[in-house]
Amino acid sequence: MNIVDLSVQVGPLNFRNPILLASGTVGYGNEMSEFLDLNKIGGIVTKSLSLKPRKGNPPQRIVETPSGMLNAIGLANVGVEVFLKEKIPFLKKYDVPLICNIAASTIEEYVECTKILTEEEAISAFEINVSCPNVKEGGLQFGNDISAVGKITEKVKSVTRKPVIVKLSPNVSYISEFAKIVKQEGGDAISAINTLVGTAFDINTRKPKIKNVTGGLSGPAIKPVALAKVLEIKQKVDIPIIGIGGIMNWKDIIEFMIAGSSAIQIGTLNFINPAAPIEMLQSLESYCMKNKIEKISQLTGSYQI
Amino acid sequence: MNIVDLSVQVGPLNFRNPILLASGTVGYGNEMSEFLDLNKIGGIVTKSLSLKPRKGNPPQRIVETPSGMLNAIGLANVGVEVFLKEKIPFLKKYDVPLICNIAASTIEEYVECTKILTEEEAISAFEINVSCPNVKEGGLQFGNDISAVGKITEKVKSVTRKPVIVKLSPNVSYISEFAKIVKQEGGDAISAINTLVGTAFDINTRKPKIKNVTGGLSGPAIKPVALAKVLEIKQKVDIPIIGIGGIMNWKDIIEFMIAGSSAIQIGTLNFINPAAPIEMLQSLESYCMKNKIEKISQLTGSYQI
Amino acid sequence: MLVIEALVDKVIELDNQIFLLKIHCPEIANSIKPGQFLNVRVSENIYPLLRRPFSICNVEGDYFYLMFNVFGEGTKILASKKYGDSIDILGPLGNGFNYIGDYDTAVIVAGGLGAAPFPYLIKKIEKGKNIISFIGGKTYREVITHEMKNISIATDDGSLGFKGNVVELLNEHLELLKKNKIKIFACGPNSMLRALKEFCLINNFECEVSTESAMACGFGICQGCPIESTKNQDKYLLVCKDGPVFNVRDIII
Amino acid sequence: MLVIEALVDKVIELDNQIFLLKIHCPEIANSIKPGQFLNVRVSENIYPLLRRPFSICNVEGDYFYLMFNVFGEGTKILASKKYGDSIDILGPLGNGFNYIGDYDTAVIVAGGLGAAPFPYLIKKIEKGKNIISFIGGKTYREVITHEMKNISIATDDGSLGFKGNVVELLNEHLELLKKNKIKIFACGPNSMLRALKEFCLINNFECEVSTESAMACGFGICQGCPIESTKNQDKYLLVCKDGPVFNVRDIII
Ligand SMILES: Cc1cc2nc3c(=O)[nH]c(=O)nc-3n(C[C@H](O)[C@H](O)[C@H](O)COP(=O)(O)OP(=O)(O)OC[C@H]3O[C@@H](n4cnc5c(N)ncnc54)[C@H](O)[C@@H]3O)c2cc1C
Ligand SMILES: Cc1cc2nc3c(=O)[nH]c(=O)nc-3n(C[C@H](O)[C@H](O)[C@H](O)COP(=O)(O)OP(=O)(O)OC[C@H]3O[C@@H](n4cnc5c(N)ncnc54)[C@H](O)[C@@H]3O)c2cc1C
Ligand SMILES: Cc1cc2nc3c(=O)[nH]c(=O)nc-3n(C[C@H](O)[C@H](O)[C@H](O)COP(=O)(O)O)c2cc1C
Ligand SMILES: Cc1cc2nc3c(=O)[nH]c(=O)nc-3n(C[C@H](O)[C@H](O)[C@H](O)COP(=O)(O)O)c2cc1C
Ligand code: FES
Ligand code: FES
Repeated sequence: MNIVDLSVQVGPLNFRNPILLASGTVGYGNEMSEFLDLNKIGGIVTKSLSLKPRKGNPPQRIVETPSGMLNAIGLANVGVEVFLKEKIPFLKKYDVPLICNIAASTIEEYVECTKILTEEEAISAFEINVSCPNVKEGGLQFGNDISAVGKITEKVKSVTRKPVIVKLSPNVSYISEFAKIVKQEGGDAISAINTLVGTAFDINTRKPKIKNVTGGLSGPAIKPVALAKVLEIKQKVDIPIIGIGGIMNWKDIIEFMIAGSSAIQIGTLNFINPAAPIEMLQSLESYCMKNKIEKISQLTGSYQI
Repeated sequence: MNIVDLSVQVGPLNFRNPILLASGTVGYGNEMSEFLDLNKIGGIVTKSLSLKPRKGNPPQRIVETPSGMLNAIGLANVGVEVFLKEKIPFLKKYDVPLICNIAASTIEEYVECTKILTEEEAISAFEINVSCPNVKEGGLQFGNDISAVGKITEKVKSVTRKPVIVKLSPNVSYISEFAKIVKQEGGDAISAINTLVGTAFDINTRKPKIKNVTGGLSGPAIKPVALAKVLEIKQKVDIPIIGIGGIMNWKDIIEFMIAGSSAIQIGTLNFINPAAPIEMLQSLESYCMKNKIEKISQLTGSYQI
Repeated sequence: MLVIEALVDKVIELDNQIFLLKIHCPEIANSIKPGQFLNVRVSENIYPLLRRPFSICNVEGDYFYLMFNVFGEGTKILASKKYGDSIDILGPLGNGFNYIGDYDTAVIVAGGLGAAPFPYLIKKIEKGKNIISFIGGKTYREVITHEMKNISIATDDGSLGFKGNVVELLNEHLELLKKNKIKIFACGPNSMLRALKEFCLINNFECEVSTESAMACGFGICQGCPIESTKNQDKYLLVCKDGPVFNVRDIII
Repeated sequence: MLVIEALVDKVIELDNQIFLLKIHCPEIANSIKPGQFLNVRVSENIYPLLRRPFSICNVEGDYFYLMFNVFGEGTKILASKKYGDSIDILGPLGNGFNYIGDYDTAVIVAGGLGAAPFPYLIKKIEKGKNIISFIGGKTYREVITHEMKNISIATDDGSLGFKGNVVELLNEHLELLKKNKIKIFACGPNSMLRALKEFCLINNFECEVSTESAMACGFGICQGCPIESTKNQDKYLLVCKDGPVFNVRDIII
């Protein structure tokens, strides 16, 4: 038994520790399993799944920026069916909560995906991506439309008894308004944030460096923005928050929890140091011991303002 | 005479080159003059001025973040009167376009400031700051309210014949909607962007590192976001744009012009290398020569999408 | 596939501002295959943020070599490494060349820094087979012949060897190539690979090419490195996982 | 005030993981005054982004010294500098100590790294005046006596010298201090400066303190470094321009 209790609760969900791996940055788990013991982390969020397989955007899909990266993958994924057939069996070998991230072009598609996936008992919860900046239909249109987000939450909730987390876009005036409607419509938690819309140009060809023109900015560059969004939600709406954005080390995790997160997700860092989560668990424990914190969940929203 | 014509036009304004110094990052010019010849740069934008002097926020006002910094100065400034009496005389010694940035808590205050300042012939134009994230009244409230931005533009235009540039907030869903209303109400140009709202916490005290809780994120971290905002405005609204956000070198300037900027402003870089603008002019010229560009203004919006 | 702190032995500067980085790392040296690559964290801090992919250039005992030129910030930092510095390596990555097989002559085709993976490939090709190398560059300055064998050179400006591109040079040797059961191993800019593909299709030559792409992870989780497949147009291949080496017939370059 | 590329001569490690950075730079060495500071760009790239402020520690001919400990990323990079590295300096900045004047004994009060500005101040104080130093630290490890004169030491844990803080130590020497026409020059953590201010007000001692603040520019354009003034509560003073040295009576600490 640990001296420090690292387990956290996000609404009805229990995680053995606050470190989840973010959608689109862990694939479907198999590659990551070569670097870390998936049984040790809090949870895994799958790459966004759509009803049918998606090819995604043509290259170039990524570019580095100061302390960040832009991506426009375009939700390339195997689709719900192949996921269930070919990807789930691997994940079932592990005792780690599996959150299925769903992205869709229509409200009906969200519902359809959820209906199919909810039958699979290996799936603990859904994360509804209403905020992908890199696809033409759906994506940002939904992310910027409060009533669409409300509707999606309501409809998805109506077809599953599993917890529904809604992943919000930071590219809005007041993210807390979106969190409010999610709560109203029965959503169980908020994931914040998805990437910021950004772009970059090649000064020789004058073409965008990313074929899709704009991409989503992630990495440490966006950490201050992500923290402010988490804080805004925490101060305005009573709903559990999973904090995401630019986490690079254990200190960042503590910062996100202080700002209001019940758990966090690691994204871009997985590309750089896929073994990092395990190292960070140790440090989280030390921090708690040093600060006489028995349960790490006591940190959530413990800011002194 | 130069072989390359570096001069640019921003609506009715002419600048000898596209490099302006951004509000809040050059003071009122005197300190900067020790590092560079103000007569060589395109223009200077003053620290935001309000009707009465403002003390600004208590410390700590700034904190470094990955490739960026947060500031919550709180519009500390000498006020319109002291500016005219004590600061303008120094600036008058130079032959450099002076743009007065105005920030206010009410629409009436914007109008009042403009009325007073427009009498001073050393002032070439106004930049209306509707987007400061760091003050309680005004600031973001205006920046997030389309009709307020429209009203301010209209009212300010009605009391001055000098060009009026409106500096927009990036903390909105669609910045181009704001640019549209500025154009509709007779605004002459857009400055984009002001800082992104962000925060940071001290994990030992659990207090925000910035006394004001949140601050404005600037520096290279925000460059991709700023470029995307400039591009969005350029694609949607026919109005000249002054690009701002994370410019660190001459290549960034070219990138901002390609994305749609007629001129640019340097902010955070002034703190790090206040002599940089002069070095960059040389490089801009070389780039144009190498690429057979006779007038740098040809770059504006020359993206190949 | 592992993440490991290795020790820099030295940086060797060849001609033409080409660098070799020699690294002590038994785990990688003893497991990596020609054509595979490594994703290298060039600094200890978060600048630059992402790892940089480099082909395995050569292996000597417990040491391996990377070959690069100073291109941007990352390679600038790499070039300044010194004996005893530690360096964070992720790999081995990708599939590597299929160099064991039914051919008698290996034809190496390299454009510019495309030379990087070949010293190790050449070392590993079995004794019985012939190796001939065709090396191209814009000018003589871009021609890298380090540890190549039986070299023919082409430069766009004619400053060294044949005047023209390296595929035109191959064409000059068409008769010789056709006389043997050859397999072509190529690496270089896309323009070269494209011309080479046509050349191989026309002449029905076996050919494997090592491709490049912008990459974030290098091991298949970011989907950042797609390349169009000829076999299934509904799905991209991934350069980092399905490649970087492809049968030239399987990809659209 | 200028921006200049200077050359690193060496980094000297004192006890207690305190470093001295010796830099060749006639322009700064010949113009800077005790108590002024420099804003140093610790790397050539954009990491870390902002300059780091350091007090002038000493001057020897065309060389100057900075004193620091490894605190975060910036000072870590500084500590790794070597002979011949170039380093980008902005300065001289701030006002400096008013050490010329009508007093007979300079009383130096330093807490921890607050020792940094005093070697140069001590060097510049005219021959006729006495100098006595009171140096504090949490433990003996934080006590820096480098080039100080007539030293008394206080540590919170009593591991060296007087047990208690440095202001309490000053109080122990009150009689001696009162016998002379003293001027106190102090630098250290805010808690120390606050206690010192009270001590000076009670005893009517002249006292100048060097203060710290988070800074972006260091030369007055960002307004990032306010400090509350006792004279005019409607306006902050700026640590970088109006300070970093203040008459202790002029500021609210
Ligand atoms: C599988 C593979 C093998 C490679 N092998 C070698 C090798 O052996 N020797 C060598 O010199 N180079 C090789 N490259 C290219 C090498 O990765 C880039 O030259 C290097 O990343 C440049 O980094 P930089 O920081 O110096 O340049 P920067 O301009 O600072 O890099 C900017 C960004 O662009 C990316 N980038 C730049 N150029 C390339 C490129 N050509 N391919 C992919 N990404 C790029 C970088 O990863 C980085 O994110 C290889 C690339 C791949 C994909
Ligand atoms: C006028 C002045 C003179 C100084 N003189 C010295 C000196 O002679 N020797 C010395 O060791 N230190 C001195 N300091 C403090 C020194 O600037 C910080 O220790 C240093 O910036 C830490 O940088 P870092 O990158 O190692 O730490 P980081 O933790 O990476 O720095 C993070 C950020 O916080 C800021 N910061 C951190 N600590 C301080 C601090 N105490 N004061 C102001 N900003 C801080 C940094 O500028 C940076 O932006 C002085 C500060 C000021 C304002
Ligand atoms: C390459 C890449 C692909 C991503 N794909 C998805 C996705 O499919 N669905 C999703 O909800 N978020 C996706 N994201 C967003 C991340 O889950 C995360 O919200 C974001 O990257 C911010 O976290 P970070 O700064 O730690 O990376 C992706 C991010 C990256 C970098
Ligand atoms: C310390 C600081 C103070 C600023 N003060 C103002 C201000 O008074 N008025 C204003 O319109 N913008 C202000 N800004 C915003 C800048 O003008 C600029 O829009 C922003 O910093 C982005 O550019 P950069 O990334 O190049 O710094 C300030 C920025 C900083 C960093
Ligand atoms: S580089 Fe990440 S999937 Fe290929
Ligand atoms: S640090 Fe910029 S004004 Fe003082």
